Amino acid sequence: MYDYLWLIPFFPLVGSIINGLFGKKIKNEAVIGGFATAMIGLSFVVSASCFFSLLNDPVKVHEQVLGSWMSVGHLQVEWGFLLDPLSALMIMVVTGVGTLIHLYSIGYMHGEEGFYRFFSYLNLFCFCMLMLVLGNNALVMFIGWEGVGLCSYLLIGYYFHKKSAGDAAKKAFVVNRVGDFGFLVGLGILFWTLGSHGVWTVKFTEIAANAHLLGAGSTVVTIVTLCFFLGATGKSAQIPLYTWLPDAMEGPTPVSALIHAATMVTAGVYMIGRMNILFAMSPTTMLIVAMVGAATAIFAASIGFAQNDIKRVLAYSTVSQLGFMFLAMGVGAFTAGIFHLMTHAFFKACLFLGSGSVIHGMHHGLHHAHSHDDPQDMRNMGGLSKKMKITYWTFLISTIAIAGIPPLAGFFSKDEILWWSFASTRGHWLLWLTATAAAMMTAFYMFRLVSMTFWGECRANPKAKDHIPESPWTITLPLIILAGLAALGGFVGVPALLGGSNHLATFLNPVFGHAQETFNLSAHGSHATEYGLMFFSVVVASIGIGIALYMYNKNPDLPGKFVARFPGLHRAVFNKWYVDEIYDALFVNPTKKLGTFLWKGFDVKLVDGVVNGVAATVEACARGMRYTQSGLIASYAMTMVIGVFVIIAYYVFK
Amino acid sequence: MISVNYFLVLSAILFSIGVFGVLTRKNAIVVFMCVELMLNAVNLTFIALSRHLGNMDGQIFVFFVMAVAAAEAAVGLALMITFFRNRETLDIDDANTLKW
Amino acid sequence: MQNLLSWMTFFPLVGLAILLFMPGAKENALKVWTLVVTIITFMISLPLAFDDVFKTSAAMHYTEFSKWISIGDFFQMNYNVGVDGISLWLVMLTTFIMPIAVLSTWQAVDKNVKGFMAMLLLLETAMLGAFVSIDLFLFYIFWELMLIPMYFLIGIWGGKNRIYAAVKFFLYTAVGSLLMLVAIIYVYYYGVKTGIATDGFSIVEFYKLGIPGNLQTWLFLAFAFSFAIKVPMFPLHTWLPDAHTEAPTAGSVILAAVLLKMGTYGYVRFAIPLFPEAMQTFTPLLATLAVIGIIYGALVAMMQDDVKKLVAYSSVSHLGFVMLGVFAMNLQGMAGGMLQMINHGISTGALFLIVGFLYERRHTREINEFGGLAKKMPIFATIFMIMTFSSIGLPGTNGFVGEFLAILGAFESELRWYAVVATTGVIFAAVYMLWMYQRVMFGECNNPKNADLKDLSAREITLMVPLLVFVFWIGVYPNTFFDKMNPALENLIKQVKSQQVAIVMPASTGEYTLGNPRLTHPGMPPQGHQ
Amino acid sequence: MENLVQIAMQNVNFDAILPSLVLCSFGMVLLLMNAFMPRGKSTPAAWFSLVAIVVTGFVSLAAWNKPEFGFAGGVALDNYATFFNIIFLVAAGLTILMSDDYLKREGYPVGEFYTLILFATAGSMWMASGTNLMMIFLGLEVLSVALYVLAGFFRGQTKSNEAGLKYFLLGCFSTGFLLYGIALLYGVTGTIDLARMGEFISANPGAITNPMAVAGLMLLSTGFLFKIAAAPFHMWTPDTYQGAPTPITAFMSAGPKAAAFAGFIRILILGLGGMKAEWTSLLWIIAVLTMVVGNVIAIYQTDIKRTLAYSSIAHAGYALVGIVAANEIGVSGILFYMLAYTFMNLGAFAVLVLVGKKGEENLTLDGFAGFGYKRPWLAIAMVIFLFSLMGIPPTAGFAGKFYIFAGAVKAGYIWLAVIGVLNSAVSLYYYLRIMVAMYFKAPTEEFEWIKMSAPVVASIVIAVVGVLYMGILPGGVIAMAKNALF
Amino acid sequence: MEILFFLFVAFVAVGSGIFVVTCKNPVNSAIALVNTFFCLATCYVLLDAPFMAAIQLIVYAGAIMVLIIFVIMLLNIGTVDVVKSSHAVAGGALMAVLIGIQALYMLNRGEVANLDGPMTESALREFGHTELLARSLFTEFLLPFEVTSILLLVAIVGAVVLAKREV
Repeated sequence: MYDYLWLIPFFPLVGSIINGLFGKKIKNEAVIGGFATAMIGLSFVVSASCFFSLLNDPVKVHEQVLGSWMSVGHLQVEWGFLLDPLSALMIMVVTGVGTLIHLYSIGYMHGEEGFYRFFSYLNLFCFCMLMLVLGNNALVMFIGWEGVGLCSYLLIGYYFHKKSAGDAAKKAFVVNRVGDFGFLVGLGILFWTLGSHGVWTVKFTEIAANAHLLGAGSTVVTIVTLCFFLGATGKSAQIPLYTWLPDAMEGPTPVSALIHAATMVTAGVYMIGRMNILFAMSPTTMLIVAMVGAATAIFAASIGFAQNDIKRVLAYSTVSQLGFMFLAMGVGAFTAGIFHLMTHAFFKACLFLGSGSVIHGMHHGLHHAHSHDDPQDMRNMGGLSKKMKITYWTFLISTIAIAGIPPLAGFFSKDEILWWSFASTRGHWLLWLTATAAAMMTAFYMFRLVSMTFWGECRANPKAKDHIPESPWTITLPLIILAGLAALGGFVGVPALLGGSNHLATFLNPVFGHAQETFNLSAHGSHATEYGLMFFSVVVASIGIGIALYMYNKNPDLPGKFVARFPGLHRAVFNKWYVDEIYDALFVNPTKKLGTFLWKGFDVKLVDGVVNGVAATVEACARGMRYTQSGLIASYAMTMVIGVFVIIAYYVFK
Repeated sequence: MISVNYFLVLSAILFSIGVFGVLTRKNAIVVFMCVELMLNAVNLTFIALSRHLGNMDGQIFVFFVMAVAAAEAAVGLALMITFFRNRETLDIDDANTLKW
Repeated sequence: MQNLLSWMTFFPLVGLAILLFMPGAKENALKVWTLVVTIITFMISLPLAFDDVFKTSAAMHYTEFSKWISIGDFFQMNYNVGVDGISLWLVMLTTFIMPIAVLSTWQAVDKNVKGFMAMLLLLETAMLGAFVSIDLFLFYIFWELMLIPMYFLIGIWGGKNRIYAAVKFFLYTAVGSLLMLVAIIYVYYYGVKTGIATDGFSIVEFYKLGIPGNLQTWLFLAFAFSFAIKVPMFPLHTWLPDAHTEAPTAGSVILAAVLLKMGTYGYVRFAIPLFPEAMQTFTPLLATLAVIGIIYGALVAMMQDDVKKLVAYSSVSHLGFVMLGVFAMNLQGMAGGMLQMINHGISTGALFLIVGFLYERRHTREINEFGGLAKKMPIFATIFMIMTFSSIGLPGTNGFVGEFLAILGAFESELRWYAVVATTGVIFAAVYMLWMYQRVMFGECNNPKNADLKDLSAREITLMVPLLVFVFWIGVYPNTFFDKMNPALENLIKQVKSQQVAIVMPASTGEYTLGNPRLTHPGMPPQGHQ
Repeated sequence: MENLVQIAMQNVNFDAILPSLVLCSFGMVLLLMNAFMPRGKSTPAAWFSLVAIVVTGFVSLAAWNKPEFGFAGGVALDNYATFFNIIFLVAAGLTILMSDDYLKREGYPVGEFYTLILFATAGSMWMASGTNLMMIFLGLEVLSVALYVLAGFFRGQTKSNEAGLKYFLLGCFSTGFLLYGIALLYGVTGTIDLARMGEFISANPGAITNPMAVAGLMLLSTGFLFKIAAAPFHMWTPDTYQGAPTPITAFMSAGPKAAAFAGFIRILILGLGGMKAEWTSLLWIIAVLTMVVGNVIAIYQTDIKRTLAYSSIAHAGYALVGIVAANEIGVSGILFYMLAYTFMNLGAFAVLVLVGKKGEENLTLDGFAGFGYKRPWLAIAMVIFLFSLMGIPPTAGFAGKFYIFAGAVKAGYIWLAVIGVLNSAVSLYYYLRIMVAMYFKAPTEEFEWIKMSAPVVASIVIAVVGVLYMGILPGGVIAMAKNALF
Repeated sequence: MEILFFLFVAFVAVGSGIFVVTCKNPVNSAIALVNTFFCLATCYVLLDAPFMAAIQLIVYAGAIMVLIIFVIMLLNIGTVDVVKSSHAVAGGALMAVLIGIQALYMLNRGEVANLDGPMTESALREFGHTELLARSLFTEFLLPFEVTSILLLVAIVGAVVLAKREV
């Protein structure tokens, strides 16, 4: 079975190429969309069979090498795939969610110009993402790593005629590139430091096997892992590189669901999971990862409070949830991190798709009313629960899941993270506190979102009100499936405490177990504590929900009062704490100024000035010397005589 | 016999007088005459050295220098005549259409 | 084929001779003929690419030797050509890019077509000659000869400011190469004096000279200066934007694809192996300049209003990577640098073609004049996009492999701090290229002049396709190139290292920090983890 | 009395002066011929002198590797002299080819023109083959007097008059210094024979520091530096070159300059080899000064003839580098370079002959605008000459410069070589400017382009072939130049 | 006695030399120049070179100077004021003086070779100056003598070509 591993990325690649080259000719949306979906679906089938083979296979690590990629001296890079529990889980998530979203897109993108282009990109994205997770060495992973960035760029810029889309696409790629810079530097340092011990490799298995050569806790490991972490922050939208993700919502909604919620943005988490041994070796990095994760979680959540764009709220929510995952990775709860990655993929994809469905409906309605209101603005929504029943219910399930209410998926994964952040050997109660606060905020803004969208009175344009339909089955079917997963997905990782056997942890143990054992990464504490924390988190989430319900359902004028009370705070939150502006002032504008200076000041004035100056000097000399040629015989004779005099004076008198 | 040095000094003086003339006179013919003065100064040097060395080469050289001078005079004066025909002047400072 | 290299090198000249007697008015015939000649030249060169001898042998192959100017002990210059793994791909690149360049002129050149084609053919001979020469003197002749056609290409068929650009190009490059000439002569006499080099200017013999260190310094400076201008390295790069901006499309393509490689090739082939000690001394300086070039080129490119100038400045940046890789002096870096040369030839060449397409349609290159073209020209947009990402160095395209290896090589060598700084270049590359792409292709198509732009014609697509193929070929399977490059490079590195002063390695402490020099003994016992 | 004749005849060896003898004979026959030809018909004279050149060429070549000496050691027809003879003949031949049409166009179809060229060439030959100061001096004077006349040949043209007059007065003036130098050297060494002079100096090392000897050397050098137009004795050159008839400018820049080098090198190496330290250090400075002055001032010129005049100053500077090197390669480099320069410069002037029209207003840079499109073949030839003058391979100019700088490098004068190449870099600018005008600019106004004439075209073709041959396959010529060293 | 005579001649020569370069009227200059030539001829006699003295008078004073005066008269430029600006004169004077000083210094420090050539007192007495000269001229310097003829021919042709009016 494992011999067909290569088929997993291959199918979407084929889909992408065929749609890209011939899609324009095909034109028929059903064929295009169906083909693309079939391709990723096939991929899912292969993935599933691989996954289930692996489940029952005592050998948990399988590699498939297609051939050499680069072979330069002791750098040997192969086109190789690695199937281990971690990547098996990831390909399931990617192809599974991917298939659903492809299906969803057929309905959602109906009638869009460049339909074929969209599916080509989407397939390409899946290909890249699968390369990322399946690559058996850092470079193949990097192909995927940058490839998903490219696809993200393409898909965000899908509506390229909109300037904001173009800007967002560029921003996404460039910010990702900052992360890639870290990745490359980390890889470079890793390569030569390992190489200086005689192990020249970029393969994950070999890196893991030889990581001890670097020495646990050594500076170099810290530097390497920090560099990789920089890469992760770029891709996974962590502080300080998260700013691109909210802007990325310029892309079509399925894209937001697939790329900017379920898969690509989790690549950073996956990467840390892949290199867990290296991270485990550096407590410093781990601490930084955890701190960044926690900070991102709470920071992004805070911004989520005041956004009115439905997708932006979800985007900040994603950032925040990613923060949770990093927190998990940082405290050594690798399994929990991956667990949350998976559950998040389900409920966040569902949420995004749900919001897409809402937008689709709103758009339909507003279009009917010839209104130019923003179909994504929650202030124009409300009361949609009656109009879009399936959407509403799936959305609600996912919201409860993300809020962390048992027994939905989000509860289990988030709770495990909270537990580890409190009790892990690398944890700290402050981390726990921050995360818990973030969890509460999550519950709050998510229910604010639900409340503003689905409950209460419809605030949409009266003409549009009655023309907001439920979406077609291609849209609702994925919603239902994802909502189901969001509801039930948590049961793969029910902790022992609650009577579960945590299948996921067992499954992933071959990947993380070694590092966790070697560096003693574990969470210890009394059952009482664990129960207490679990209970506390549920209570906290409920409080968050309660406040949201109170503010937005019971007393709809309360938020307005609140804003009036703290206008400065609101403005700051509303404007995302002015981070984009600060970045512009700190990095973007100075760079532009520097560029302009270097060009106009340095290049043109100084360098060319010197060059032309030399020429001008020679020319000035020429002009001056030319006038020695006066045309007068006497002066010529004089020159000769002076010449003779000087020569003789020098040679005879010397 | 008079020491050769006297003659050499005399010729040096005459030579520099000739140089002076070339540098300061404006009339082409006078300039040419000054050149002749220089040549004659050199001739004196030759003959004096020839006498001193007891070697005829110097005198032969003077013989040829005279021939050269004659040839130059012929050509030079012809040039001056053509110049004068075109310009109505022999002032060398007027020969300045070609410059820079 | 017997004398393959000579045939290849001088076939364009034969074509040129025939071209000169063709009627100047039949422009299409002239173009077709030139195309045929360049394609045949490419065909002639093809056996090189398929010859597996390069995979195993680092020596020169296809060598031809005949005495050219040989006057006993007095002077000896030989016609001495050959190809090894280092020059192989550059030769191939040249023969490959030429038909494309010719094809690109189909509609762009309407003035004095005959002259244009003649210059292209002359240029091809000069470039090929320079790459295959393994006699320093012969190399110099071809090296200088290259200036002539390029000068005319820029000067006659160039843009508004062409005279300034052409003269600047010529003077800049000539100043450097003239100084090199003095150094070449010196090296020759050194060889003669010591009796080591007995075979004229043969570089194979010059490699063995072992010139004393302080002498090397000066000679290296002369060589390095000349090559640095050609590369062009910061701060000697200012001729490049001017030359590129003013040159006609075909000229820019060739300039970017091949001519700039002469500089880097010169380092690899001449400056470094001839003067290994001096190279060691100057590595920090040159690496610094390379890194500055990377960042500087990118920053300046970012702010350009003219697409072509932007691409030109991006060359400064790209070639910085090449230089960094080369100065890393290890196989990864060298191979990366060499590959990056080819990549740059393909990607930047393609970008210049793309700019040319735009210019042919709109007669402007101002970024502000464009916008929203993606809708009008979807095929163009796609190709442009691919080339943009190839230039950015997206993995899977050619740009990545070269850049990555160059950086990796630098990481492996003493230049790791430079590598860190250089790596930021990948960020800036994305910034300026994508910004440009966005401004040209994205957004609303507001400018009415852009309203009826036509998408690429079949001819234009035809000439882009080979480039696209190589973008992905090199990106996915660069081993085709490495296999034949590596033996020669390994040999070169070994030879250079053996002539350099051995670095005294500090005792290993087990703790590896960034500052430590690279430790090369692979057999070190693994350290137990704590 | 018979005794004297016998003694006289012992010294006579006609073989040693055969080329110049043949040339003078032809010249005198031509003189007679001119007397009987109708006035205003110079074409037969041109062809006759061309025959003279060709015949003399064969005679000269026949003397290759068969050195002849005679006239009490006064002349030596060694390979050195023969090589230079060839240069003179090439220069004269090309000049004659390009002259006929030109003379007619300018209204001076005078047969004596060719006579004077033949005699001037003969004078050059004596300079090259003379081995005592007297022969060299007389050769110089024959040459100079002929050139004074030729420079001022267009007696109705003010410019030509002025050129002749300036050249004449300054030439005489420099002759004074030259003679004074010879006199002093004579006084110090007691001889005017170069070989004996050399022996004397090596036998009496005190002579090297003798102020009289040093002053003699310097004054003598002054005279020759004037002839080769080295700074600061170059001032006459631009004016004279600009004013003189174009073919004569061409001739002056090649033949007489080579002749001056021939004599100068022979004197310095054969006669004053013992004072090498002095003259190399002098010529080092002079070479640098000459190159700089020539190249820098040329940048600011708009008249092409004048530009080429300055360029010829600069080229004299390059050649001086070879003398400074004073080794085999440097000196044979000069020989090579002189031949190369003859081809390229005469070629360039031949093109100018076809560009200019009566009165030569057309010789400005603007006059060249669009030349490349009006006369493509001619322009290509011009481009080849210009690249050769720049020293860009594969042209003769490059090979020549290469040998000269190689000589300098070999002799250890690295800095001189560096200054030399930097100067050539400067020179690129003004040569390029001519090309800029030719190709990169549209014609400003319509000129009446002169009809091509076969002889001029022939001279251009010969020059192109020469330039390319010596550029691509310089081996044969440089081998000859090497064998030509005495 | 001889030395006094020489000094007198030298004084006259220098004096008339100065006159040559300072006279405003070219004719006067020319006559002063002839005077200088006479003095030089006298010097030649003092140097046992009577034949040279004779030619000096015949060729220089006789032929060349007559030619010059003839041209001056022909062109009728006798009265043209040809005085340069004073600083040009000063500059010329300075350079001339400097050159003169150099020459004197060089002569003072320099050493003339001390050789015994064929022109000894006895040889002069036996053959006479003219015969010695002739021996040298027609043996060793035969070729230069012939070359001189070409030189003069060139000069004649040149002068004719230049000076005639029509083509």
